[in-house]
Amino acid sequence: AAEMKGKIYYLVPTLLDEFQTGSIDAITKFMGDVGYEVVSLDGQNRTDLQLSQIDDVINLKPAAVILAAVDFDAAKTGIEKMRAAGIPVMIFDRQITSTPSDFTSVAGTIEIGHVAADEITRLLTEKNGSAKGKVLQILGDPGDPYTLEIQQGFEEKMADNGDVTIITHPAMQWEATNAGTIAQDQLLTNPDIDLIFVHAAHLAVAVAAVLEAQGKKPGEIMLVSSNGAPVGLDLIRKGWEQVEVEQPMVAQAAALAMFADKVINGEEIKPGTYDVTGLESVVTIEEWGPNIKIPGAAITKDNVDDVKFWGNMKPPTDPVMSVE
Amino acid sequence: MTTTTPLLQLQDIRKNFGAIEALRGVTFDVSGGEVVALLGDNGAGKSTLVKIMAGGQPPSSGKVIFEGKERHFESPAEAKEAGIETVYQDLSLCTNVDVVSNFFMGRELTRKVLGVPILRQREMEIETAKALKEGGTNIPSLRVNVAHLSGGQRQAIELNRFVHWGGKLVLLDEPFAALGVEQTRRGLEMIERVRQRGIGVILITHVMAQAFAVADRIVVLRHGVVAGDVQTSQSSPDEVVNMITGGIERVAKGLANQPETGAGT
Amino acid sequence: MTTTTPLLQLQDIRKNFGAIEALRGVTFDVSGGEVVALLGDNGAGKSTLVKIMAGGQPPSSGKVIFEGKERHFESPAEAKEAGIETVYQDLSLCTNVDVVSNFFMGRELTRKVLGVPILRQREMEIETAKALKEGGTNIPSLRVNVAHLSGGQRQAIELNRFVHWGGKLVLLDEPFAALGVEQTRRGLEMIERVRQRGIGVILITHVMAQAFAVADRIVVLRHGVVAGDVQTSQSSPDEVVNMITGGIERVAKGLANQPETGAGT
Amino acid sequence: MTTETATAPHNSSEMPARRRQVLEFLLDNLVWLILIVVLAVFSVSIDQFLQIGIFINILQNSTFIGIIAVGLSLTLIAGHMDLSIESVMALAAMVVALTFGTGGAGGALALEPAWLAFPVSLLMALAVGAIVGTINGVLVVRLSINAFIVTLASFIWARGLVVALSGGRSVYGLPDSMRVMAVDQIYGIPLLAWMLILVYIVFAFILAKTPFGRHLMMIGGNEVATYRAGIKVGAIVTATFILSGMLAGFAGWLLASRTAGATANLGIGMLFQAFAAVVIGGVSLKGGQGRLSGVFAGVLLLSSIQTAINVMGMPPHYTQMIQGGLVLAAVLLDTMKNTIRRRYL
Amino acid sequence: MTTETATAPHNSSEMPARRRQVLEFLLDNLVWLILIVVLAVFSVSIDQFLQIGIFINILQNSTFIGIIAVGLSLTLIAGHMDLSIESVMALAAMVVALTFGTGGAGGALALEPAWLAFPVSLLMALAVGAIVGTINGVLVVRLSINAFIVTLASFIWARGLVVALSGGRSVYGLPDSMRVMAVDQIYGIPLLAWMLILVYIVFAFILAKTPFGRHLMMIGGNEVATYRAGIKVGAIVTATFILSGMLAGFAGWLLASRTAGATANLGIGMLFQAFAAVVIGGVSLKGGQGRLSGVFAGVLLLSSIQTAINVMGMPPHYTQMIQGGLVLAAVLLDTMKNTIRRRYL
Ligand SMILES: Nc1ncnc2c1ncn2[C@@H]1O[C@H](COP(=O)(O)OP(=O)(O)OP(=O)(O)O)[C@@H](O)[C@H]1O
Ligand SMILES: Nc1ncnc2c1ncn2[C@@H]1O[C@H](COP(=O)(O)OP(=O)(O)OP(=O)(O)O)[C@@H](O)[C@H]1O
Ligand SMILES: O[C@@H]1[C@@H](O)[C@H](O)OC[C@H]1O
Ligand SMILES: [Mg+2]
Ligand SMILES: [Mg+2]
Repeated sequence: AAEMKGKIYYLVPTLLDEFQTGSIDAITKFMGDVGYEVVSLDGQNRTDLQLSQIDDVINLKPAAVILAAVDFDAAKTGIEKMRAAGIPVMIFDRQITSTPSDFTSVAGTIEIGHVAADEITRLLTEKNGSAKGKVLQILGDPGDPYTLEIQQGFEEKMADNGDVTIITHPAMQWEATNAGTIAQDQLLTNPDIDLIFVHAAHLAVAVAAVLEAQGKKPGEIMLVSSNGAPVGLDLIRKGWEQVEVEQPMVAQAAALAMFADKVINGEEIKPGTYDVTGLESVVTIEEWGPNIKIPGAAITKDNVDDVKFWGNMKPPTDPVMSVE
Repeated sequence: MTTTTPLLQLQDIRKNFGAIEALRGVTFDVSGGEVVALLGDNGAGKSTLVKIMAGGQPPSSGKVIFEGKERHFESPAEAKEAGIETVYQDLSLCTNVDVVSNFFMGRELTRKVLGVPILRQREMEIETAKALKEGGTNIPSLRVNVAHLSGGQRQAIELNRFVHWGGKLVLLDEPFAALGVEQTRRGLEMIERVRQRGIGVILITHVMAQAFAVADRIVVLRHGVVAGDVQTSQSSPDEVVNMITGGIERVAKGLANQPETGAGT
Repeated sequence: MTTTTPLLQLQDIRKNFGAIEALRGVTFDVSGGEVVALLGDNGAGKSTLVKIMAGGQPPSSGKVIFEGKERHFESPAEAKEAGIETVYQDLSLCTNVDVVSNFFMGRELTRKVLGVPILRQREMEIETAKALKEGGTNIPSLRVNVAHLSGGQRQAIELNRFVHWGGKLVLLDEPFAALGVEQTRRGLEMIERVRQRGIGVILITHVMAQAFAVADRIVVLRHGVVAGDVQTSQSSPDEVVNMITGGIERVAKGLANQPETGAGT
Repeated sequence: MTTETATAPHNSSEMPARRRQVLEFLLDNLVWLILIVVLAVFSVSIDQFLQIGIFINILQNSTFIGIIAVGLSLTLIAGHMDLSIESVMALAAMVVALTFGTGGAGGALALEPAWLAFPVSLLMALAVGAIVGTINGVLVVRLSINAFIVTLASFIWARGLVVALSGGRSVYGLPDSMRVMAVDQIYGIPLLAWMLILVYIVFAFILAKTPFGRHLMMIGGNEVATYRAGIKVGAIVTATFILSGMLAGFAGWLLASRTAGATANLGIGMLFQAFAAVVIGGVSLKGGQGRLSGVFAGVLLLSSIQTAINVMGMPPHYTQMIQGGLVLAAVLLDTMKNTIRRRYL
Repeated sequence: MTTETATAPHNSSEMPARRRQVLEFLLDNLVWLILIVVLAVFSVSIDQFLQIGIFINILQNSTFIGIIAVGLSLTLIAGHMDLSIESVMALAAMVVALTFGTGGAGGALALEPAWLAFPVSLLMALAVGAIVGTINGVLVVRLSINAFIVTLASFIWARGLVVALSGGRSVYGLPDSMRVMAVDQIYGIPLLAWMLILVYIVFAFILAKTPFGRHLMMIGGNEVATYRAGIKVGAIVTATFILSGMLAGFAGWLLASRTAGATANLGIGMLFQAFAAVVIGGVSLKGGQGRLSGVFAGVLLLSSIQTAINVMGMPPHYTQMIQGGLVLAAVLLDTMKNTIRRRYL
C-alpha cells in the first residue's frame, strides 16, 4: 500500500445498528483510497463515553476526526475542544448545527421523515383510494433525537397530506423484540391498521416475524422502514416490506473522503454540485461550515437490486478521488 | 430492699406468633436491687418475654409497667433510654467490625471538631481492654473482627459491655452459656455488684447452681405461663427442676415483693 | 475397651491465623467406645481443634491419624464419609428452611421416579418427630422455619440429628449450652448409648458436672497446648478447674490409652 | 397449689384455624392476587383490553423474560446471581440465526432433511448457554470470585461477542422448521406460551421436590452449614450456573424463532425486567428464599403493564415513567402483606 | 509435672511481624497494586499512552462514575443498594440544563448577577437528588420494601421523567458561570478531578472517623444487633439514601457542566460501571464491608481500561469483548489475594 498520509479517528455512536457498522467499513475503505488510515472508536450510545474518547483522541494528535455524535448537541464542547487543539472535525450522518465544524456530510433526518410520509401517502392511496387510513409508527428509543426528528418530519408532512390516523409507540433502546410486541398488541386493539412504519430496518425484522406468525400474508399489512439496511432490502424482496427509505450511507462516507485533503490542509471548499458515487449532491456553506447533503431515495420492489444502495453491500470498487 | 412499687411489673402478658401462643398470660415483677432468676424449659417463652421487656417486640396483649407507669416501648432504643439494658441469647454483635466497635455499639465516645463528632478510638480501646480484663476474658487483639473470636469470647464482650452502661434494670438471657468456669464466676460476682448498686436484674439460665448462687427469687415459666414464683431461700434445686419439667406448680402470691433474706413482711 | 490402636490420633497439631497461634502443638487421641471430655478456657483452641478433626480447616502443621492411617480431610464431606460426625458450637442450621429439612440436611430420604430422586417428605417428618421426642424437646411444628425456634430448640435439632447417622467418631462442641435441664440429662444418656455402640466421643463443655458424668478421660487445653490429660476416675473437678485456669499442668504420658476403669494394662 | 399444666403451646383462640389458613394462603400468593386486581382494573379502564387475544399476548410476551427469570431465580436462591442471562440469550439467538438465517448476515446452512434444523439449532443454543454458564460457575466456585462481577463481565463480553460475530448486522429469515415455536399453537395457545409454562412446572418441581432443589435453598440460607453437612456445595452451585445459562440459551433459541432472525441489540433491557419480576415475585436477593410461582406472577404482572401501555396509546415520552410508577405501585400493594400479617395473624 | 504456662496466644515465629504487616497492607490495598501494574503494562505496550494528558483524562473521566459510586457504596455498606443513581444524575443534569440552557429545549433563565447561576443550579441539582433519595429512603425504611426494587423503580421512572421533561430533545449552551467546573483547572488538574478527589476524602473520613460511618458499617453487618443497641437504624438508612441521591445530583450537575447541557439518554450504562467499580473495590453486596479507597482504585481501574481501549485503536467490534475480558482479568488478579493470604499469613 502507498505511504499513508495520517490517521483519522472515526467516532461511531454505536455498533448495535447495521447502518453504523456498515459506515465503519465504508469510511475505512474510502479514506484508504485517498491515503488515510482510519481508527474507529465505539461510543456504545453513551454521551459521556464519547466525550472521553474525544479527550483521549486529542492527546493522540490525529490528522482529523470524523464524528457521528451519540447525541446531536452534547458533542458541541468536544468539537470546540478538538478544533481548539488544531484538529479538523468532520461531522458524519448526525448533523450538528450548534457549533462550527470543518465539514458535514449528512442525509438529513427530517428529510427522511418527509420521504417516508410521501411514500406512505402513496401506499395508502393505492390501497384505500385516497390518503386515509391508520398507521402504526414505531419509533426507536424515545430518548434518541434521531428517531424524534424523523417523527417530526414524518408527522408534519402527513398532516399536510391527508386524513391519516397515526398511532405512535417507542421501541425502548431500539430493541427489536419490543417493536414486535408493540405490533402484536396493537394489531389486536386496532385490527384496522393499514401500515406499520418503523424507524430502522432491524426493527422491521421483528415486526415482519410477528405478522408472519399471525398468519398474515406479505403485504396484507404494509411495512415501511427507514435507513436501508440489508435486512430491510431482504424484507422487500420477500414482500413483507413495501418501502425502505434509504440513507445514502455509502455516498455519505465517500463525500468525506473526497473532501478529506481539503479539510485537513485547511483549503477552501467551494459550494456547488458534486457527483458523489453517482449521486448528485449539493455543497452549501452554512453557519456551521461547509455542508454536503446527499439525497436519500425510496427503495421499493422495483429498484431494490440497485447496487448503489448500501444495503446491497456492493460498495463501488472504483477508488474515490480527492476533489481538486 | 423495700416494699415500694416494684421497678418493673408485667401483667397478663400474652404473645402469639400466628397460630403459636408463646406466652399465655404472664404476670410477675422485679424490684430495684433484686435478682430474679427466670427459669424454664426450652421453648417455655423466656426469650420472648425478654424481648417484650426490652422493647424489641410488642406483646399481643397485657401491660408492661415500668417505675409505676404503663409503658409501650416501641423499640429497644426507647427501653434503653428508660434504663433497661439487655444481653440477648442470640448474640447481638456485628461480626464484621472489631471488638471495640462492638463494645461501644451505639454509645461511641466522641469529641466534636467544628461541630462534627469524631470517634475517640484510643479511649474506647482502653476502656474495652479494662472491662474485658475484669471479666477474666483473654482476647488476642481488640482490633480483630468479632467474626474471628471464639464463642465464649463473643459472649464475654456482650456480657461485659452492659455493666459499663449502668441503667436501672438489666435483662440477661443465658449470658453464661458459652463462658468458661472462671468467666462465669466473675459474671456472677458482677451481677452481685450490679444488684448492690440498686439495679434490678433478671437472669435466665438453665443451670440451677447459677440461679441459686445469685437470685433472690426464682420465677419458672412453663409453656408460656408462670408455673412457679418462689423465694430462693425457700426452695431447692430439686423443687425448681420439678416446676420446670411440670411436676409441680407453686406461685407464692403476695410474696413476690419480699426481701430476699428473712421471711417477715 | 482394648489397647488396640486408637480411633483418632492427633500429633503436634498447630494452627495459626495470621499472627495468632490458636494451637501450638496438640497431641492426644481417642479410642472407639471412649468418651473424652475436651475442656479449656474461652479461646483455648477447642473449637479450632474440632474443626481440624472435622475436615473444616486444615492444620498449619501436624498429623491427623484416623484408624491408623494419616488422613488429610479436605472437606467436612470427606470426614463425614470416613465416619466423623460433628455438632458445631456455632450452630450449623439453615434458618430459612423447616426443622425436617435441617434434620436431614445432606442425607435426605428419597425414592426414584424415572431415575429422578424425589424427596420422601412424610417419612422424614415422622423420623424427625421421633428423634426429637426421644431427646425430650418440644417443638410446636416441624414445618416451621428454624428462624422461629428458640435457642434450645435449635440446639436440640443439631444434637439429635447426629445419633441418627451413626458413624465412628462423634465430635460435640458444647452441645448442651442452650439445653434445658431435662434435655441435657437425656443428651448425656444419649452419649452413653453411643459409647456403648463402640463409637468414640469427644465432648467439649464448660460444665464440670457434665464432663465428670460421662467422660472416661479428660483432656485440658490451655492457650493452644494440652495442659492436662487424665483419667476421670483419677481426678476431681477442682483439679481440672485448676488445670484450665493454669494453676497446674498434668499430662499423664503413656496413660492416654488406658481403659477408663481399673489401672492395669 | 400443685397442678399439671398443659403440654404444648396452644392454638390462639382469637381466629378460627381455618380462616387463618385461608388468609395465610392468600398472603403467600399475594402477587397473584395483585396480578388479578391489576388485570381487572386494566380490563375495565382500557378500551379493548378485555379480550382473549390480549391475555394470550401477555402470556406469549412473557416467554423470554419469564424463562431467563427462572435461571436468575435459581442463582439468587443459591445466594449468587447471574447477570449474563440477557447477553447469553442474545448470543444463542445470534449463533443460531447466523448459522441458519437466509437473509442479512445469515449463513443459510440447509440441513437434509429440513426438520433437522430444529433439533440441531436447539442443541447449539443450549450449548452456547452451557458454555457461558460453565465459565461463570467455575469462576464463582473455584476461584470464589463474586458472582456479580463474574457475570457482569460475561454480560459485557457475551454482548460484545454478539456484535463481533455479526459484525453488528442483523439476520432475517429462518427455515420454517425453526419457526414452529413462534407460529404454531396448541388449544389456541401459542407454543411459546406452552414452553414458558413447561419451564415453570419443571423447575418448580425440581425446587420443591428434589434434593437438588432443597440443597439450593439451604445453600442460599447458610452455605457454611450445608458445607459442614457434607453437601457438595461447589458442584451444586456450578450446576446452577450451567442451568441458568442453558435456560438463557433456550430463551435465545425461542427468541430467534420469534423474531425470525436476530439483531445485535436483541433483548437489550430484559435483564432489568427479569430482575424486577424475580424480586416482585418474592425471591430474596440475599439468597435462600423464593418460589417460582411468585416469579411467574411477577413476570406476568410486568408483561401486563407493558401490554397495557402498548394498548393505551399514550404519548410515548411517558411510557417509562408510567412503567416505573406501576412497578412501584405493584410492590406497594405487596407490602400490605406485612401489615396484614402483623395485624391479623 | 505442675508448671505455669504462658498467658496469651503467641505470635507465630515463622514470619517476622514486620514483613507480615507489610504483606497485610499490600493485600488490603491490592486493587491499587493492580491499578499500578495495569497502568504500567498499558504505558509500555500502548503507543502514546504514557503522557500526562492521558492520566489526567483517566482521572477526569472517572468523575461521574466515581461520585455516584460513593453513594452506591454507602447504601451497599448499610446492607441496601441504590440503583437509581444513574437516572438521578441524568435527572439533575436535565433539570439544570432545562432551566439555564440557552439552546434546544433550554429555558434560558438568566440570573443577575450572572455568577448566581452557579450556586442556584448546584442547589437545584442537590435538591433533585435529595428528593429522589428521600422517596427511596422512606419506601425502604418505613414500608420496608426491598431496596433493589424500590430503586429499580426509581431508576425507571426518573429516566422516564428525563425523557418526558425534555420531550427527548437535548439542551445545550449553559452560561459560562456554570461551565467553570468543566473548563477550569488548578495546578494543571481539571476542577472535575479535584471534585472527585474531594468527595472521596470527605466520605472516606466520614466512614472511618464518625459515629455515622461506623453505624453504617455495623448496620450492614447485623441490622438487628444495631437496632437492639438503640442505634436509630431507620434514620441512618434514610439519611444514607438521601446522601446517595445528593451525590448523584452533584454528579449530574458536574455532568451538565461537562456536556454543556443534557440529553435524554445522558449517562446510560454508568450504573453498571459504578457497580463494577464498587465490587472490584471490595465493597460486599451483602453489606457491612468496604472502604472507599478501594472503590476509588476500582473506578480508576475501569477508567484506565476504557482509556486504553480508546487509545489502542483496535477493531471496534471487539472492544466490548475486550472490556469484559479485562474487567475479569483485573478481578482474577484480585483473587490471588486469598491464595497469598492462605499460603503466607
Ligand atoms: N418469631 C417467632 N415466630 C414463631 N414462633 C416463635 C417466634 N419466636 C419464638 N417462637 C416460639 O415461641 C416459643 C418460645 O420461644 P422462646 O425463644 O421464648 O423460648 P425460650 O424459653 O427462650 O427457650 P430456650 O430456653 O430454648 O431459649 C417457642 O416454641 C418458639 O418456637
Ligand atoms: N478464623 C479465625 N481467625 C483468627 N483467629 C481465630 C479464628 N478462629 C479462631 N481464632 C482464635 O483462635 C483462638 C481459639 O479459638 P477457639 O474458637 O478454638 O476457642 P475455644 O476454645 O473453642 O473457645 P470457647 O470456649 O470460647 O468456644 C481464639 O483466640 C480465637 O480468637
Ligand atoms: O440509520 C440510523 C443512523 O442514521 C442514525 O444515525 O442512527 C440510527 C440508525 O438507525
Ligand atoms: Mg431463650
Ligand atoms: Mg469453642
